[in-house]
Amino acid sequence: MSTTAGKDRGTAATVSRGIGTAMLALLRKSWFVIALLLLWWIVTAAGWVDPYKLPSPGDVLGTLGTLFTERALLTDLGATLLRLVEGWAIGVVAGVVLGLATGRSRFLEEGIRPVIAGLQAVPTIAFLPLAILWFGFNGTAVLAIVAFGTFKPMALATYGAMHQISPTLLMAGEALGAKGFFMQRTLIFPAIVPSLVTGLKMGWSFAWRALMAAEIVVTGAAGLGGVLELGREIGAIDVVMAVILVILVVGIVTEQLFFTRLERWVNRRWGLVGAR
Amino acid sequence: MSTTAGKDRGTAATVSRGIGTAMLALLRKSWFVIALLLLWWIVTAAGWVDPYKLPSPGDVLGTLGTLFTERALLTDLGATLLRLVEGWAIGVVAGVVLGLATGRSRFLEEGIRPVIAGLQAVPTIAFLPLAILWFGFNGTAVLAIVAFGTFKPMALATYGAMHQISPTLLMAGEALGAKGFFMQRTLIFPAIVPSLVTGLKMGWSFAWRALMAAEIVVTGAAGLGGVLELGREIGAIDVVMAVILVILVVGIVTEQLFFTRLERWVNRRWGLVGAR
Amino acid sequence: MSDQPALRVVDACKTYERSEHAALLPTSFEVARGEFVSLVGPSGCGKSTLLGMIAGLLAPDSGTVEALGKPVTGPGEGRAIVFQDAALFPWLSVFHNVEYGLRAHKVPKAERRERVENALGLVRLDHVADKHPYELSGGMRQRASIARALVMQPEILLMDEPFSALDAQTRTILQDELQRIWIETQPAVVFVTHNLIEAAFLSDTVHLLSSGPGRIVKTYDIDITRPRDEADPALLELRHDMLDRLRAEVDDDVERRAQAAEVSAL
Amino acid sequence: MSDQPALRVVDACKTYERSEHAALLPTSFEVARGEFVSLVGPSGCGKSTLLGMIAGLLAPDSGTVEALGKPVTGPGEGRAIVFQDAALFPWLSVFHNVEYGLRAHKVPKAERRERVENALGLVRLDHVADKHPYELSGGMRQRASIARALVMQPEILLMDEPFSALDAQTRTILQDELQRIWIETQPAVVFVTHNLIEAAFLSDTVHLLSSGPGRIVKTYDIDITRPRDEADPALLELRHDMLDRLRAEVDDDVERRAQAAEVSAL
Amino acid sequence: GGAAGPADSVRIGLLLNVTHGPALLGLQREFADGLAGLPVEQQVFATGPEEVSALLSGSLDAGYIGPGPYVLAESRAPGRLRLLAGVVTGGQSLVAQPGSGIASLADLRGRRVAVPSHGNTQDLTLRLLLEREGLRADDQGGDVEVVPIKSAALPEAMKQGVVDAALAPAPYGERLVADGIAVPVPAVDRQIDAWSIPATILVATEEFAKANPEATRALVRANAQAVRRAQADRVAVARTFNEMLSESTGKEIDEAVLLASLGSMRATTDIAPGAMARMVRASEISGYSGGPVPPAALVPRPR
Ligand SMILES: Nc1ncnc2c1ncn2[C@@H]1O[C@H](COP(=O)(O)OP(=O)(O)OP(=O)(O)O)[C@@H](O)[C@H]1O
Ligand SMILES: Nc1ncnc2c1ncn2[C@@H]1O[C@H](COP(=O)(O)OP(=O)(O)OP(=O)(O)O)[C@@H](O)[C@H]1O
Ligand SMILES: [Mg+2]
Ligand SMILES: [Mg+2]
Repeated sequence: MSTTAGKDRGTAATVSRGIGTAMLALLRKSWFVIALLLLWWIVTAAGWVDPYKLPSPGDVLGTLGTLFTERALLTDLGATLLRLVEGWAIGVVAGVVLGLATGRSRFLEEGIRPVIAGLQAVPTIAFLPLAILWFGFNGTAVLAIVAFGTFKPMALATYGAMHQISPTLLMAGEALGAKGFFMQRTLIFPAIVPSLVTGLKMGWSFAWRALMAAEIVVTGAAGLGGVLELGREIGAIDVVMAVILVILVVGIVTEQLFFTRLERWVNRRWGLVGAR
Repeated sequence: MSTTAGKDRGTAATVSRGIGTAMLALLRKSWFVIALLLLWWIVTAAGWVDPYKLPSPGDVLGTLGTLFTERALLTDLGATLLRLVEGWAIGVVAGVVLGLATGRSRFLEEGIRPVIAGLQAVPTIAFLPLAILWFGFNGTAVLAIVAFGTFKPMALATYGAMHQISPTLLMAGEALGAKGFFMQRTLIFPAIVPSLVTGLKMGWSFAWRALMAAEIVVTGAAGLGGVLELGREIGAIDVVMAVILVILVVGIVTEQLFFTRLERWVNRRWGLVGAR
Repeated sequence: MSDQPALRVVDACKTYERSEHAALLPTSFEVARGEFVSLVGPSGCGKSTLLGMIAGLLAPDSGTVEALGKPVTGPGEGRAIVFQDAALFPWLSVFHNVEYGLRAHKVPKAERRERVENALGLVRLDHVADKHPYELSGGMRQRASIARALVMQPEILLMDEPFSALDAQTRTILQDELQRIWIETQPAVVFVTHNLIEAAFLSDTVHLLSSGPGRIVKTYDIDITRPRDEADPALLELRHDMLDRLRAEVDDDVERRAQAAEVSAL
Repeated sequence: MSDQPALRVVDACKTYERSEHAALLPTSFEVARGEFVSLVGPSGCGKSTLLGMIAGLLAPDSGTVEALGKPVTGPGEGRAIVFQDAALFPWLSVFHNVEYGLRAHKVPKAERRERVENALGLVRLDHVADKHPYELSGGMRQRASIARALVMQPEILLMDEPFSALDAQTRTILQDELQRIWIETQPAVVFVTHNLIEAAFLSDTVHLLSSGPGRIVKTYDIDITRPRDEADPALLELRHDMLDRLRAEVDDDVERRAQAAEVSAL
Repeated sequence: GGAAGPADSVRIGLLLNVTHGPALLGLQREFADGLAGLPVEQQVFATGPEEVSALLSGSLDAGYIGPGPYVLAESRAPGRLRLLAGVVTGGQSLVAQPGSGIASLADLRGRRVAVPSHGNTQDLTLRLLLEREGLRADDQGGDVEVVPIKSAALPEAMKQGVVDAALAPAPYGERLVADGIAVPVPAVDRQIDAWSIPATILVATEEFAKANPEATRALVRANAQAVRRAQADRVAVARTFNEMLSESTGKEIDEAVLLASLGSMRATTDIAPGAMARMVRASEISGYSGGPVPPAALVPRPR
């Protein structure tokens, strides 16, 4: 078989081999999950643990179904996600704008940055009682906490990113005549985008944490945290595990699919990988 | 004045000039804090805001004093810190050991890592209801949450660090005859130490967050979170702000002083900075 | 006006903030219009510092830098600079990279297009205009960087070790290209390099600087006709001369440092 | 046994996993005991791959590598390697870096101490034994790396572009040092470099490899007496020869690639 | 509702306790068609303090709460709330671990006692009880540990032995007893009855009451009707409670248990003289008080 001809004729075979390889890779990556699930199933099926402490996988799935059909868990999920995205978006915009606006002035940055870094050393959830006293025992307080929890790491990421811009790149821009807002818009901002993507992910992670913690406390409004807390209060471990499962899926889907893709795209576009 | 002589004789002057410069630098870095405090003071002194929503700085300081003298806030602080350090240490050791033990086997790592990464996508606090149902409504559940919250990022940091070891360094070790546990102990572990320090900080930050969130819910045992929650329940915003102040100080002291120093020391020792 | 030099540097010197030693001792030289001048010298002797002052990116502590008869106060149109690592904007295509300076100067779109295309043609990169920097080889990146400078139609072109990150083969090719472009467009050039053959091959004049803090210790005028051949024995001879001189400089410096180290070790 | 060569490479070849092209075509050569052999060739032609197989860090796809009469199956005592970036362990002092291999081989402490001190003396680093790598200059780091290899008393010393990260001056000094050390300790050496003068200056034999996938296309035997002088015209002559040959290789390759690119662009 | 000025709805808060029975009934009938033309929105809270923070932050217009949180709110933000009427008196009871030997107040020394949350009515009542016996809570340097545990989590906490006793709002105490998890302490219950401390009162924000006098009067009237109906028809209260409970937790409490607990309380719009002052006293000895409570705040001001 000549190489060139082989390349053309081999396509179908390559694809099917590709699928086989992908399956194998998936199996190789999921053996531990499978083993864990099996163990869980065996342990509960054999009755070695009190179902009150660990319900069977089947029970949890059943409960999950019930929650979706009878308790409108979708509403809770929707409320949680909406709050998360809203709070996160507010925090991201506020953090980046503050960072960009004050990061080029040494005076402003040196004054503001330590305050934000200090606040970041405090778990955002510690501000929840304050938020509740200010905004009331409701979703607004939770939203404020999520936005604040995102704002801090985003502002810090923006400052950090601005310091990491290659000085040669800045000099190149200056030498070409860029200055002021043109410089900010066409050089500073694009230059920090890759670091910001990492920051976005970070911010999301903190937002998610702040939100869950807040929802567990502020159980009045709809939200996954409230259902989780309810499950605990009524001693329904199957409800707790079902909700954790939902959170797990949401977490993996957003972090792995959305952020990893965004990061990959930006890194490729900015030439951070794939440079030959 | 000749340069050499000047160097000797100039010491006293240099020192006092050094102090002056340091003071100036401090002022330059704290103008924003000072401005914020002033604003707070003016706004409350002028009566522009309801003291129920924002007490004056003086009130907060007074409450802080009362809390320390009358409510034994030191006990709460001690309990929180002990729990934090304990849980964090357990999580760090568990995470690093798991990472080291499974990180050199592609099979083990590819199976285990996605599970931990998946769990990391779930806010640790979501496991609190589970921990309470398993360990009871007490400090053990909180400790478990803190340890678990630290374990995940530490294991991931260890995996990540092991992939970043320079292949040449590994080759150099192999070519010199290192293998097995000797290699693990004298090459792999020291090589990942700098990344682990960053991981430690990360882990601490997550541990701190998990702890505060858990303490706010599990208010039975002594702890800052409980006091915070008490303040909210009785509508005492001055108590809430006083506790936040304490958390702020603890956070800054540990993160800035301890971790920054550790990081600086390791980076210097490992030649990551200061290389000429 | 035309008999003014392109550049006149008079006693320019620089000590960086928080640095104990001067980066550059007072240095003077002139560059005639269309002249190709190289600066060579040991690492850290202040070549980039000097170039930065000429570019207007750094202010000299004292002394003056005049470009085309006017004192330099900041980066300006008459001067363009090419850096060692190309310093292309990674998020822009080659076309938009080259266009950047024109946009900053609010050149109308149609004119921008034409000038960018011309510049890309000059460095033979027309075919990759839409690619991003990461898709280019090191040599192509450096050419794009040169195009980004040339599109500004500079009367003075400043280049800081533009070829030193490239492998030997690519470097040789780009040296030939640069010679060709320079002959075509005739800007005055200040060229910093560590490669003595390169300096000798390209330049009308080579200034050799001493170990840092730097100053010009020797000047070579090279009047071999162009286009030149890198294997010309006269060039190799010249290189040998410069190398000896440079070694002496470095040895002096090493000796000085060793003595200083001994003193501080006591 | 003594008339066996130090190294015998027979038809060793390698294609990396997930790579379309071979990294190295079947290659054969021998290195006599105490011989200094250099490998030169365009970037990516497989020099490091070849050295890795000799070191026992990589297994050849087919063909064999024999060292001191025994087939190579892994990194072994008789062979030591020095990398381009020194690859010192940053957390260990120079002394402990050099000692590392001895500890891995469970050499008793007293003997370790003596051998390390000898090795440090050989590369003239006695005075910085307690320093950490970050406190050393590039040249000193490379010397420490050489000491770390020499302390194993290798009969075969493998060096992969050991000086290419250094500035020209330091490089020249270390070339002289290496020549001296080699004359003193007489290991067989396989030396990879891009610097043709360096190869000519140091070697008994230079193998020139083709553009990747590599194979040996020309072998030069250099019998200029030692110690040699870098400025020896015979060496420059040799360099010129090699350069021409190399350029031809690269041009061939460029042409091949250009054609491939055109085909794939259609 | 709205910040200032006439509202376009009335947002009423309540807790899911049977002591809030009149509210539960009222929401089904008396409030169902709105108050003075304004639609009613209900919001259920887990604890009184949470409801108070909602009232004070303006996200609630009126609420059924215990007198404890109300008194604390008046001590920190005087004049922000208005006491409209009484709702239920009684309805809290002390229960203990079986075999813990707790039969009287004195036996609480050195023990852990659960209350629903810091600063709520049960917490404050417990302080009064302890004071009477010469005991003090741990946060005041005494040796009775007061542990806040939400009512829903109480069975679990009792089973695990986290606490030795609990002062619980109805029906949670009775339920523990019925489930065999705890035993009653009648001596203490009698003392609580003697003080006739209200379990539930009706309050509105001053802002709402001022801007919406008609709706406020309608609320007071509707409440009085609901209170009468609750007192007359315990079965209706029990069923309505179970409906709401099952809606939010999927579980119900045995109706017999509910009826028994309803027997321990009285629905009335009256507030016993001195009862509110007792709560003020409790807020002071607990150290929760933020300042003096204006005497006017202790009597209902329905208009
Ligand atoms: N931004 C800076 N701040 C402080 N010192 C600097 C700065 N830039 C350069 N220096 C110092 O000034 C001296 C001259 O530096 P410069 O970069 O001009 O040297 P160079 O001749 O370009 O060296 P090389 O050949 O290595 O590029 C050096 O000692 C360097 O350490
Ligand atoms: N680990 C690897 N996996 C896949 N391909 C590799 C790997 N290492 C090297 N290659 C490829 O094998 C070929 C030969 O690489 P090698 O490093 O041996 O070249 P080299 O001659 O040492 O080049 P250089 O002079 O740049 O060091 C190259 O095409 C390279 O891209
Ligand atoms: Mg430079
Ligand atoms: Mg190589």
